[in-house]
Amino acid sequence: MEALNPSEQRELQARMERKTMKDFLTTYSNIVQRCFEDCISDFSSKSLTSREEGCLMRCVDKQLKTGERLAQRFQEENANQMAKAGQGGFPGR
Amino acid sequence: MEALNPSEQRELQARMERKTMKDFLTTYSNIVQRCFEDCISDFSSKSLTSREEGCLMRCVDKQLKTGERLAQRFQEENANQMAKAGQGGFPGR
Amino acid sequence: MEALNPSEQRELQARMERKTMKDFLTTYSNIVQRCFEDCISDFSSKSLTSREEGCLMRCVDKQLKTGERLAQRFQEENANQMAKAGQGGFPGR
Amino acid sequence: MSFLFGSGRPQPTSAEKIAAAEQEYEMIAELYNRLSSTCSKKCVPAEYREPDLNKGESVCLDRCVAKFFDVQIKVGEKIQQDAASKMGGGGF
Amino acid sequence: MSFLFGSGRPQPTSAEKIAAAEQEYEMIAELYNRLSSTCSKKCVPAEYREPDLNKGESVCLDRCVAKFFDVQIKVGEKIQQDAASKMGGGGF
Amino acid sequence: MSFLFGSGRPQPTSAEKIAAAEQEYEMIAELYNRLSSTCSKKCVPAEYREPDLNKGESVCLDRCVAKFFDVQIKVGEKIQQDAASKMGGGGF
Repeated sequence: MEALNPSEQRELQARMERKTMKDFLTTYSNIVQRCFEDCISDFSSKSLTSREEGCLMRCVDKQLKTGERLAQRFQEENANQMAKAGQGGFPGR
Repeated sequence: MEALNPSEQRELQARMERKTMKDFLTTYSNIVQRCFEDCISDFSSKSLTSREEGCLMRCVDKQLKTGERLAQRFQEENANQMAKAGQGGFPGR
Repeated sequence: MEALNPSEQRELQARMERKTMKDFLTTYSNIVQRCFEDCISDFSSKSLTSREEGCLMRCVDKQLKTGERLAQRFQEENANQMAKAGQGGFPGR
Repeated sequence: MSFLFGSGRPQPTSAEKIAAAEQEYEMIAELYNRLSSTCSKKCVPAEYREPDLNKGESVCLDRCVAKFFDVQIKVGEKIQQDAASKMGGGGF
Repeated sequence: MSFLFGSGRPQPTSAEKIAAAEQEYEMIAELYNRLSSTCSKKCVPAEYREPDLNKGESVCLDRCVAKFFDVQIKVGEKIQQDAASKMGGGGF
Repeated sequence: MSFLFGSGRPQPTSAEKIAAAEQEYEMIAELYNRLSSTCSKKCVPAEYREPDLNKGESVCLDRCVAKFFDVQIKVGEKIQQDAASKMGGGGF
């Protein structure tokens, strides 16, 4: 890819920030949806039971830790691939 | 959030209209997909059986009513949250 | 719909090309995800077993053929609908 | 929908015309994506003993496409009727 | 988040203000879409013997909406707390 | 893919260069999103007895990431081979 000059980098930066904000919201929504689906199943009342609330808190913790671990491994693997691509070539790029 | 001036409001309005159109199409596609998945399972012929067609019509009705009810409750709850946020503060905003 | 003049057609063309690229990437990701979900279930090691690899190759083949067949039928049906719409009118348009 | 605006309406701008053409494309792409994921789940089972579509799977896909279009049209008609009867009838 | 920038910050441009309003809309639309698909799966079973929502389904939907808002808020609070304790506390 | 156009091709404009960088980002984000939803479903069961990942879940996630990259590459290679054999070979 061609190098970007400073003004192009600023424009790219601005777009990336909007995307990062959107990605954060998607992550948040994914956790809400997954933990709701996995923990909430009692609709005999409109308030959360203490059992549901316990499940929810553990679920959020676990999903956050899952996300951290996945992101770390992903970055490592991606860096590996990039390094290999420098020598050999990465299909799909 | 800062108030928008009239020309900014017009621009926002135009964008919202495009989104509303897109949201409508998504709702329509969701109903088609959900009712197809729930009602169509006979692939011994390419025409709909009368049983499938009956299921389909009831499904569409039920999904539309579900959507109306959810939208109404959603607006009420959202208004509640906004009111509370005015006093206390709504996490995630 | 109003006819587009040449410069409008060029602009539309450019946008369509970006979408086509995106559609291709989505198709690719769909195949990766579907075949991973269907073929990979052994996490006792980080390398693919030969059984998984066999399943994967057959899965990719089958998904590609499925895509080709669906695209062909889709185009035929869509052309049919367009022809009917010329006479009668296609709901949702 | 030009009848909604009458003949006094100004010509659409270039941006509007391109947006309309784009939207047409997006509707068709959306239809294809939904159909594609639904029919491949309905007709292609998750075991992969062979790389080819067998006869049964192929025929199932063909019929699934035909049925999906049918369903899409029937659902569209029903939604329009419901909307029309709500606007016109006034209900009770 | 204006406290992050202090009072010396220039006025937001039109484009920034419109983008902020749009994002507000998108957050609410996203919440609605997630809630809608989740609650309709939880409360409306896949058999369609009748075109109307019965009493049980209706009440289930109402409660599901209330619970979804609750969950959304609780999850938001928890994520903020965790982020705050990480920044401030230095672990353990 | 500059070899397709030869050396007479004009320099890419700023908009083109930014679009290319954006697309690179989107490809990686797409890969991460798919991997993330797939691996968390495969490795983290829907019961939440404890807030921490246990040893088995952690190791499963690590291996799942490695396998997902592997699969992504293998599928990419296969699709390219198939496309190449179709263009070059003329079938059979």
